[in-house]
Amino acid sequence: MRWGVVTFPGSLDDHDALYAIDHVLGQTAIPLWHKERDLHGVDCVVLPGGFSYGDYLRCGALARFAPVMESVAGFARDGGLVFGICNGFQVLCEAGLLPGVLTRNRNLSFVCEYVHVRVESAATAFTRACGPGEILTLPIKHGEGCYVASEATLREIEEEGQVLLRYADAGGRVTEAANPNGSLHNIAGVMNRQRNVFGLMPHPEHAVEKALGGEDGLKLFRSIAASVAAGHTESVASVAPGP
Amino acid sequence: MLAKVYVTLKSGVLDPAGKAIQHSLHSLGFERVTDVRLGKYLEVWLDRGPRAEVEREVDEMCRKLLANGVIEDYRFELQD
Amino acid sequence: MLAKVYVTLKSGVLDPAGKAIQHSLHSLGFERVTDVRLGKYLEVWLDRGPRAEVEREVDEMCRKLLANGVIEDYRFELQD
Amino acid sequence: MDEPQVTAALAAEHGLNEDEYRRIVAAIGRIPTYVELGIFSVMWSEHCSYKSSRRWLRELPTTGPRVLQGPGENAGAMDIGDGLAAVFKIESHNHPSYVEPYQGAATGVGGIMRDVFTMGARPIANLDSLRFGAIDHPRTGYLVHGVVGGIGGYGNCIGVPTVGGDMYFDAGYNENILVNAFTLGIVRADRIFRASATGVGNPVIYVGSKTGRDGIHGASLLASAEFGDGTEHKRPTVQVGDPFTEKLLLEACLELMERDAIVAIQDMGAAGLTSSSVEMAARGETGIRLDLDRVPLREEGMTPYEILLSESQERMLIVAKAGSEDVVREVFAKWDLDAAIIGEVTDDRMIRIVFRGQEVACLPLEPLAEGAPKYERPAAASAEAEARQILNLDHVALPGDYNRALLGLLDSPNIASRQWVYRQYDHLVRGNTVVQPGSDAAVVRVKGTHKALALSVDCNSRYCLLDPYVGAMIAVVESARNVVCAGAVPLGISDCLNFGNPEKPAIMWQFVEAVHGIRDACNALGVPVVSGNVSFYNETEGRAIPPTPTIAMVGLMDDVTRHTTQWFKGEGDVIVLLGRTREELGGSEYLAQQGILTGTPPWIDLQVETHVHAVCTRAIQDGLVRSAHDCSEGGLAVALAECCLSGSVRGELGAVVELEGAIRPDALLFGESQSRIIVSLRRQHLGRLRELAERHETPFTVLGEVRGHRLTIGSLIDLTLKEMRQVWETALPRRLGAA
Ligand SMILES: Nc1ncnc2c1ncn2[C@@H]1O[C@H](COP(=O)(O)OP(=O)(O)O)[C@@H](O)[C@H]1O
Ligand SMILES: [Mg+2]
Repeated sequence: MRWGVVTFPGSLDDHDALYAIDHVLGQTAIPLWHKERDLHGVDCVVLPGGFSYGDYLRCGALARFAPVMESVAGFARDGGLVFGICNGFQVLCEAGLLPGVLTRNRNLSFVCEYVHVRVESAATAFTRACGPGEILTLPIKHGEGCYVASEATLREIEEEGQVLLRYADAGGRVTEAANPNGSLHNIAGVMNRQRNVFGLMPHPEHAVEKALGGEDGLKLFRSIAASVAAGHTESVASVAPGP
Repeated sequence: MLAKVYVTLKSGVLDPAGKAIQHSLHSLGFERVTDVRLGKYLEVWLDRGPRAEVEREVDEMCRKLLANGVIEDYRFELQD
Repeated sequence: MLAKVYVTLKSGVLDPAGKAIQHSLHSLGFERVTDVRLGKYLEVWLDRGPRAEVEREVDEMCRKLLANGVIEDYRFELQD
Repeated sequence: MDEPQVTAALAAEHGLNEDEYRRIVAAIGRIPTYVELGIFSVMWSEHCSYKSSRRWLRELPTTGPRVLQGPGENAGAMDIGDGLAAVFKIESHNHPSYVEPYQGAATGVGGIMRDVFTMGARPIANLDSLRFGAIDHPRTGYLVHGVVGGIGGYGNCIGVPTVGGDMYFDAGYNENILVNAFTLGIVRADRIFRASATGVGNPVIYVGSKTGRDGIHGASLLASAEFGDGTEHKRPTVQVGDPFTEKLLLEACLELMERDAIVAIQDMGAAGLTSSSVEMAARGETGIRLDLDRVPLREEGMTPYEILLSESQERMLIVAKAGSEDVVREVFAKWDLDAAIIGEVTDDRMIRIVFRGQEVACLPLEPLAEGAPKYERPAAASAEAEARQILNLDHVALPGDYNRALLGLLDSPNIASRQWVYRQYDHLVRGNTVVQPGSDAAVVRVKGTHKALALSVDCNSRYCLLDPYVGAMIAVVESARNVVCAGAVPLGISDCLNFGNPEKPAIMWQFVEAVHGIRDACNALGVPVVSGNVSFYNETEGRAIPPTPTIAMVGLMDDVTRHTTQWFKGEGDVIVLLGRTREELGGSEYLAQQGILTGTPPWIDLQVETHVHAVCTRAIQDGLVRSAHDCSEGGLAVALAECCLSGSVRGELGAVVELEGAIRPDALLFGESQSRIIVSLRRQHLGRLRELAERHETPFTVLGEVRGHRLTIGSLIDLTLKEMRQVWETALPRRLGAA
């Protein structure tokens, strides 16, 4: 399969995503430049971590207007897989491709540390290589990762099973203490209603080698690869397209 | 022309920064403070143009970019 | 009482955020925009008190905490 | 333009004394114009000219088989094999960080990164070395939050991991904090870019942010004069950092460097356009002509004086190959950055500045650069310096409760866990951080090779105050010991010499002693100094900071899989001490906690030190040891506690230890004798380690074993890891509040 990793001005973990995909996963990953609309026929678009446009005004707010985002939005509408990591997650929320918004961490400071997240559903294009309820250890590094959404939206995404990752303790208990940024419902990652766009605050691309903080992140990349191999549409088709 | 844009958090949306400021104000001895909300204040300078048209434009800027409708409200004043 | 506090960068102090916002507004087609400055807007709610005294307090809050005198100016309005 | 009349008095306001002013007039044969005076004042400032330090810096060892670029360029460069070079430098941003902690620290980080990527190197790691006043001083909390926030704010946003640093609190820094920032970059050894303007007629191109009135006389003047009542009006517009623009500048510069379009490139740092153009022309033995009307400006009505002296951030000056102007424009346009041709290289060894068609400055390069004043200032130890060394241990009572004493040390802001600081820094981006903050040295791998680099920055200024010569030596060997404990071989250092007012003999004496200490330690270890920075005038109302010669050490390891960390790895492992513990308490954190600040710092024998390094390095390379930790502040007891606690995420391992020694028990536990490393290893390797130690005449003591969830040291100490961790991990948050 072919992966595309977008580089916005201020993207930082784009190299790391490319490295994880080609060096570790052993698949083809091509960089996508923010000024270009051509997605070069990739099977999955990765929006990487970083500080796109300096994260000025609001994280992800300025990046969402980059030319490439028009194509990404169309790609998503047609059922293409879109994977937003950290800043990429923020961009997807600002662009309205994912529900909710990411706000300043509850403790107001940037946090770089390893956390545990619980896989809420393994029956998706992004988590099929994980076990249901599996605990992944992944690093976070962000100042604005507090997930916020309206009551109605929260209810909907919970009912629709769109919450894929939740901050938890090593034993899988979802507690306040295990919540590093104050996210509502300990939400660490959500998917859209059509189940083809996924964003998360932790950095799977920084957990792909034993020597550097473990390999749990690979499971998410492998899930996507497997879904594409299996023609992921089957996991999309299962729900009627939403509004 | 100058558009003064005020972006505030919707009521009900938590404001940890505001809370932290309130807390510091108390520890500085400003007992009177009961609540603090932190918002943004933008000054957008514009080339002159028909008022109505410019107002429409500024409103569009706010909706598209300056405020995030999920958690923020906005309001603005246009000056010559 | 409500104090509306406006904190802005001193003129001449670089405003990277304002610059980036202006750049985006242009690429969104808002040609009219010539400059953008990003500041803070705070709503400080207070228990009633003699106006003069409260004004003095708010001014002190601004100097001590709300504005960074080295790079920022402030201004406020007090409402009942 | 109506400009002030240039007089000796005006020169004095510019920090030039009468004699210097006379030399200027003599050198150019006339009274300088106002603009020219401005140029001289920054070029002859302590910060740019090193006029008080040069003569001494020449004594430092700066050569060696691996040195590709020593001091004198934007940064130093060393050969690490595989056709690659490590480019690194440390720099101070002390005064700006005291004036505005967040922006001061942020722009300090931005500045040092530019120094490294102008050499063509991709920055892969940052370190920050911080000195604050007493932690309970009213301003300290505000400064710590601002500085750490600024370092994170800039480093995190530009995507270079901050992998380590150090931090001390000492009343000696109450009115004058230190913020020293270090950057390491990697470049192909045959692709190192330098900053000498050659090729008459080549275009001089300005790239990056527009020029505003930021920081006029900032670094140059502020960093060349004491703080005091006068400072208020001297205070320039504070420079605000824009890490986003710097990220674009970084990518654009590295991309352009692939295009064979550049002759020379230099960051516009202190004294901006002036020093960058003068230094480039001087190095190239050419000349430069600048047309200020073409400089991209941010503000209305800026004068030539302001344009030349502005210290606006995120700007670079490039000398391009004639004909490649369009390549430069194209690359910078791709990254949405300004690129303007503002002048050209000439052959007249002059710097000529044109504004509105008029030549507003026309100066020979020689007196500006090489010809700048050089002083051998009087140096003499003060009476206090000698008084400080007097300490009679007989008057120091032994602690009643050693557990309490150890908990007290673990609670010290100078010893407690630094997690409060480094969790605010992205230390993972770019995916090379093999050993993260929390061990003696950080380890970053070099992609495309099996190699890795170990980094540590150190300086115990309490030692330096008691004896600047020994203190500086210890700074060098401790930083070396830290990288050795990680499994690396010391490669080279960058030094940041933070001192008071050099016009005072007592301060100059501290400086000279410290330089000699660094010189002797580097010679003994065979480690060159490839870059550095001098920061004088760290004084407020006449009170100088403790001498602080900060050492940033870079170590090289050939096989990244052979690295080691400081925490214990397995139940049943044997704990061994390499090196000897003496009855030394002078300068220790232990005595400082009792308010005793006199004495002599620990004794240091460079021969012994190198032997200990040899044993540890070999043991790690042969896979004998599973952990190695340097003994520093707090002595053996604290080091053992750190071996138990610092591996938090990686499980909890206690230790049972016996200590013999015919010395005071408090010295045994808390003394800070140098050249000591605690290692832990599987029992079956004990014999081989002992032989190794004997072969290198290194004292070798089996201390005990890794076991349980308590730290037990003879009959003196018995604490659970839980109670130690509680103190050690909360000491900073408790005092500084939420990050
Ligand atoms: N200002 C800082 N920024 C980042 N990391 C820091 C800072 N200060 C200390 N650290 C990290 O905390 C750990 C302990 O620091 P330190 O006590 O100086 O170690 P040592 O005494 O072995 O040199 C090291 O990994 C160091 O890199
Ligand atoms: Mg240290």
